[in-house]
Amino acid sequence: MSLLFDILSSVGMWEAVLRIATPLIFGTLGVLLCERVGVLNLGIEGIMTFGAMVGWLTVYSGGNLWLGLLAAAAGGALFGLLHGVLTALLGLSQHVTGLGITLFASSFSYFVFRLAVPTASSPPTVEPFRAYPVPVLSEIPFLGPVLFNQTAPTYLALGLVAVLAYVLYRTPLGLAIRMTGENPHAVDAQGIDPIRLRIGTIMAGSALMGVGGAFLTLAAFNSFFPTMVQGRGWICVALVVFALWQPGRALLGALLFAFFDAFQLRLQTVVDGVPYQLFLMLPYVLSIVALIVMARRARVPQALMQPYRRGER
Amino acid sequence: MTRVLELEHITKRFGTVTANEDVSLHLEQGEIVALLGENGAGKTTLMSILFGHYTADVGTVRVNGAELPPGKSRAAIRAGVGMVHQHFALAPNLSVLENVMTGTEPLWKLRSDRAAGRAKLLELSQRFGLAVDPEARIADLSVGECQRVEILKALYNDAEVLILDEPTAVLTAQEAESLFATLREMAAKGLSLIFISHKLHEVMSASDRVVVLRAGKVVAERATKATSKEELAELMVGRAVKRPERPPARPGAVLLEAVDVTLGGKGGASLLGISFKLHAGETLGIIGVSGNGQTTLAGLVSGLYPPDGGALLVKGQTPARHDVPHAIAAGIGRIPEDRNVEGTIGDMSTWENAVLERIWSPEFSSRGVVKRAASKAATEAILRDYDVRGATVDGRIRLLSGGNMQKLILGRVLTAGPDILVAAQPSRGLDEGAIAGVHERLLDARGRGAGVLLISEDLDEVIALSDRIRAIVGGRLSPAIPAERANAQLLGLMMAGDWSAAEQIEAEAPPHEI
Amino acid sequence: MRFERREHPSTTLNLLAPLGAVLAALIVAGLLIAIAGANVFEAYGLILKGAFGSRLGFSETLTRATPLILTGLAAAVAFRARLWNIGAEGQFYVGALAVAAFGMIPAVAGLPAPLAIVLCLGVGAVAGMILLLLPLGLRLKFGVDEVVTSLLLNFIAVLFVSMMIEGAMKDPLAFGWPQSVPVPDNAVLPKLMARTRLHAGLLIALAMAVAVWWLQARTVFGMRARAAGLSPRAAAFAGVPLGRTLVAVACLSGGLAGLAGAIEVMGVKGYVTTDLSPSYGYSGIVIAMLANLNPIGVIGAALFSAVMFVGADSMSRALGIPSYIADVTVALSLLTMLVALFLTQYRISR
Amino acid sequence: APVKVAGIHASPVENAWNSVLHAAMVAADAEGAIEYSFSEGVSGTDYPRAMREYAEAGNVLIVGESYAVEREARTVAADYPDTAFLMGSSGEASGDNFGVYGTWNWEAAYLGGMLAGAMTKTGTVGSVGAIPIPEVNMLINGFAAGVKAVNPEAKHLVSFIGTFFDPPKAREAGLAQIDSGADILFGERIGTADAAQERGIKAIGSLIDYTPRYPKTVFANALWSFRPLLNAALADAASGNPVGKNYTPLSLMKDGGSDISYVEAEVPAEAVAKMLEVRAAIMAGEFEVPRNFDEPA
Ligand SMILES: Nc1ncnc2c1ncn2[C@@H]1O[C@H](COP(=O)(O)OP(=O)(O)OP(=O)(O)O)[C@@H](O)[C@H]1O
Ligand SMILES: Nc1ncnc2c1ncn2[C@@H]1O[C@H](COP(=O)(O)OP(=O)(O)OP(=O)(O)O)[C@@H](O)[C@H]1O
Ligand SMILES: [Mg+2]
Ligand SMILES: [Mg+2]
Repeated sequence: MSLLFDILSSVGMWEAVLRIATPLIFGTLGVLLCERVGVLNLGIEGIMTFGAMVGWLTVYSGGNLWLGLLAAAAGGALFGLLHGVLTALLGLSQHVTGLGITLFASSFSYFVFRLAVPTASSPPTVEPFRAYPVPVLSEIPFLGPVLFNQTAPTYLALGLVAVLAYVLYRTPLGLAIRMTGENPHAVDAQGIDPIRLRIGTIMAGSALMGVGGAFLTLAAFNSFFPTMVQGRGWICVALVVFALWQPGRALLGALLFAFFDAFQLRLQTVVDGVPYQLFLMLPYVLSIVALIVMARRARVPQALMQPYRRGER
Repeated sequence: MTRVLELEHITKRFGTVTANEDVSLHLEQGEIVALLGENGAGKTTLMSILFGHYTADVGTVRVNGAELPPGKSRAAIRAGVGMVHQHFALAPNLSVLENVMTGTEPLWKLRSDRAAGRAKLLELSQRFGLAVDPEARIADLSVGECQRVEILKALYNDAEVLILDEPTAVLTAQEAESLFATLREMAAKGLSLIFISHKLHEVMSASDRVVVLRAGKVVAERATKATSKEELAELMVGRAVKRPERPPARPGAVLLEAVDVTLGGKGGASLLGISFKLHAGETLGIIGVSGNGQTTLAGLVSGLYPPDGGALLVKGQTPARHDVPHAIAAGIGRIPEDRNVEGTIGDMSTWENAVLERIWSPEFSSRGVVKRAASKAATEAILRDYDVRGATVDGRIRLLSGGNMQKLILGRVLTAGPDILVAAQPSRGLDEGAIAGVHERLLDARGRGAGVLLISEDLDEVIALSDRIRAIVGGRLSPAIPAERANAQLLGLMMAGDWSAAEQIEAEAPPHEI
Repeated sequence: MRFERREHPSTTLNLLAPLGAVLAALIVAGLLIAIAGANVFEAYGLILKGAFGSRLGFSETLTRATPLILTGLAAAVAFRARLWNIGAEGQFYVGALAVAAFGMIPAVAGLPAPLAIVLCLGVGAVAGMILLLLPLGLRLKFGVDEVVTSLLLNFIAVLFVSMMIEGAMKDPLAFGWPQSVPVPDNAVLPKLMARTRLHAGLLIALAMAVAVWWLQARTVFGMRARAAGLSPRAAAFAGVPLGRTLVAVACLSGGLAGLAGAIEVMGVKGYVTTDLSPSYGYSGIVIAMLANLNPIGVIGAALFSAVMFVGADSMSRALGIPSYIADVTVALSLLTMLVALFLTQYRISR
Repeated sequence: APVKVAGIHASPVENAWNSVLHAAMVAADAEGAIEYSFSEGVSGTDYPRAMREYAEAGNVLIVGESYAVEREARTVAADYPDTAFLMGSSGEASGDNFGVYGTWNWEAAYLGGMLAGAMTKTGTVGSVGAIPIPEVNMLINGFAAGVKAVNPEAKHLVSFIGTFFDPPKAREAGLAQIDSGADILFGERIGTADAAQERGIKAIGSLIDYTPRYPKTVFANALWSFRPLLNAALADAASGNPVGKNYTPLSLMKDGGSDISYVEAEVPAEAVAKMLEVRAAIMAGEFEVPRNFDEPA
């Protein structure tokens, strides 16, 4: 019991929660945007990989860190454009296109990385984002170091939650996005082209995914290597359902998931005789449990996965 | 008079089909024009071109003298054209206000002005008598209310020309009545309207002028005062149409009997203890305002849901199992309320749609293997015998028009020779010619001794086809009255839940045993 | 720009479009190869040579196509009924694991080989079924979206496999490396070609494709499953028992994916590890779509994907360019093929 | 002419273990001793094919790791008797052409443990490992034994990240151990030292020299070298001797296959002295570091 207390009362644990959550927040917001406009984006795993690679490569070849994030966003948006053209314009199956993009984006990233960094004994590094203690606030006991001693992209992620919620619920653009996810015919009838809106929104969402990936190479770690995204993208897809497609809950979901991840890592160091795989399973199992609890309340965007082709009945 | 709208020489082809051919049409300010035509005549296509949803191959659209750029809905909206689509274009999970406001502000505006939007919406709703709650979720509204939202949406965009594509197809008579009252009021306030309808009485009562489209071409234009239902029907179909007469009934044994059935509505209204009997060789009409249990009643008899309480006896017996195959095997034929959603599977072939509900019968399968040749032959026969046009045995059924789809459904049901026929809204959305055909088939079935349970919101249809009529109100059935005694006023009372007159009629002249 | 559906796609187009797709993919891949500093045309030649040019290449292509056919079928069957099974990867693993576990029963090793093989295949299939019935159950009972649950179960399944092969099922003779005890010799699938990895699983996969085609195209079950997928309400109105049909579809789909795992472990590897599948489950989904969900088409799509991978992989070794080019080429050709298929079904108009 | 040598890496060549092989072969290639080509990130399913393809392409020696494919790798070797194989393996050599080697730098880990045990202030140290396979276990156990040898009271935390290459995960595991009180980390896996660096504590690396990458953080490394193994196998292949033997002894400290490196300035002198004493004893064959393949508790 006191062990649990030790873990839960340590600043490091809670700091880790926020850090582990950051890429998930970016990714989840990205998926959320795509799904709000009616498109499932299983390309996330690959897009995050590409973001991680491009962001890192930019910094490695001399760009500054923010330029790296920007490059990751642009790279993500590019794959978003591809996904958008295939799913929103051509109306191809969203599952398959997404998986195809994941396959393509990840192997393409590895290929480019290998060309750019032909051979290295240990992964080459860049100087990553360092924790930036917010003046004054970071001195609050406990909460200070947890919340206000993070890297800049973490603050960005938290800020984005609010921005996205505002955009979705308070601006005409957000309304049009939500409407498109519910009924693209309706936006079309109001004179907005749902296909262009979809493509644009998917690009924005994918840009966020790219930034989420870049967090891994520019803040959480300082080098790129193949397979580093390790299923984080898929988790984001689950988190969006858990979040009932709402940005605020997406934050909550990402934090919860990160909490279990940070917790299991620490539990492992103190609990013996339990296969470590059980700990690793914990977040996935809990996600499924959460989905069951949430299912009844979920209001799935009605046009999710429904292709819209103008003039087709 | 000022000419607000002018369509000139519009031609539109889809592949080999010519949907519109050299169509010209105009609209004066404050005028109501009815656009009439058979299913597939090209009405929706024409309006979609006007609204910039489709681009015409040839021809121009002018609003207030200025030519609209083709294919831009936005431009049409700016020019003051509003359209209420045949199928609602609403988002069920969003509020009324959100549905109305979408696309009305510049997309990149930093803040949506909801307060101003709400004020404008409420003002419009008051001015035109279209009451709505701006915060209500669309999913919680009735079809009539959705219709209102659709119109408000157009008005919110400052529409001066309003186009309504089959606005009454899903409305009850009362709702349609009040809609047209509103439309006339709007016209009086200077709005100009075009509406599409298959219902001639609506056209006659609400329009100033009628334009008739046949096979994509304008075949006639009449001032409403100078024409008649009969003439319009003939212009539309190209020949004189007459609905068939109902010969006297020769009722036989009781085929179907509901004894105090209760059934919790599956997404619709519940049934709260209904009882009725259906005899061989008669038609029992069930009228009512939608949402009072019609769908649940049809589902009950169709075998979709078993009763929660009470019993449903088929030929005096409770079926071994209450499910669809047993219902069909027991001789129940089912014409569903919504042919697109329940009646057919758009992306399956015609033959699959024709045999799916009886695929278990030895006629169409043995040991789990489909008898394809036999199934296709049977479908071929239906296409021939029921004059289903535009269909091929292997083609996707989605391509059929509503009327032809309905003929196929009638065919698959009637070739099985059912003793009991449940027909829910059998002629909804069909044109005059198609309706006449459906009615004929229903009367034929009755004539050869089947009992027909006709559930319909179309009073004319119920009066024309039924021997006895009941109303369904809040999940309960009214007493039955003989069709001869029915008139609009009496039926209106019955549907409103005032059954005193009906009880009296039933008491003084029991139409054979009830 | 607008797309109009072609009601009668032309045969020439049906033949030309896939060719165009491969061409497009090869051009893009060629660009990358050129950037990597290799001769593009030499590379193309080497892809062909790698996939068909030798006994080794030929047998390897077929060996790789085998599990892909099965996972492709698993996805095709499910997607036809709009059961979004993204969990073939997990089902593949539990199928494989179940075979290894079954093989640990002492009595199994004493069975005659044909019986042992049939039993093992059955056990693998059943394990796959169970893993898909779980998300289906959640959907039917609680309305939980199976895309997400079946996806999450992939991770749980692989971790479970990892736990078993480091725990109860760990091979004591494997020098501590986490792998399961090997399947008994009598359950190993016979080889089709000596000194290659090609095994009888290919024949099973081909037979399954034909069987699934027959089931879908000719039987009442197939018709009902498709109806249930295309329009649940209309299917229910026509008396299709939706729940039961979906359960049967899930059994078939999960069973095929489980079978893929069983066959891979019985034919190629002999024991279970956590890298038994290079994403066969996920690739199956793409393959099913390339085949337009047609079971016979799945064979072609799986072969295509295998040729691309084995050929490009071999080419990368021969030219010394990063081996990731193989996955890039496969992914590219899958994407271009999707577009090509679209163009056979739609025409572009104003 | 240089002999053709192929490397088949199951992980990307950045993975420390593979990088040791890779670097040795790249260097040999640069010297003109061999003509090196390689594949990386080769999954277990593709591994036997890669072996066969390289064999058919006329490589004289194929270097790699058969841990995950022990059986099949031997089958392949039997099918290509004219090609020599040198595989990282926990098993025995097989036939004339299938040689094996192990990564036995556990003695160096023991020495590192001695330093850590002397230096810890909290009395808690930690190890982050991949998967509890014998060679990883041996290393971590070696480290733990070294710690205990000088500091019997010390607490030793162990985490496995469940995979061979996921630096951020190793980093998180390291941070978790620091939160549990560890002030020196033994990074069997890359990423561990990142945690130490971030929290300003010390770390020990394994296989390669991490000190340049983490100056001020990594003060010692349990090094391993592949060149002796490669040279021996090449020599055998060239002279026609069978390669089918166990080359592991060349990994031992006394044969120059492994060693400890440390940063003089960062380690207390008396700790170094004690450690060097033991090192000398190992070199002289007077002391044997216990070899324990069991999963560390
Ligand atoms: N999207 C489309 N693609 C191809 N053909 C179409 C399309 N829309 C309409 N058509 C063709 O245009 C013709 C006219 O269709 P339209 O929908 O305008 O008829 P309508 O008069 O509105 O019929 P209804 O009264 O049944 O609604 C149809 O016969 C059809 O062949
Ligand atoms: N994609 C399409 N391609 C070709 N023709 C089409 C297409 N979609 C519809 N049609 C044709 O359009 C015409 C009208 O179709 P519509 O769906 O409007 O039928 P409807 O009679 O209006 O039915 P409803 O009762 O639903 O109003 C039909 O003749 C049909 O064949
Ligand atoms: Mg129409
Ligand atoms: Mg219509």
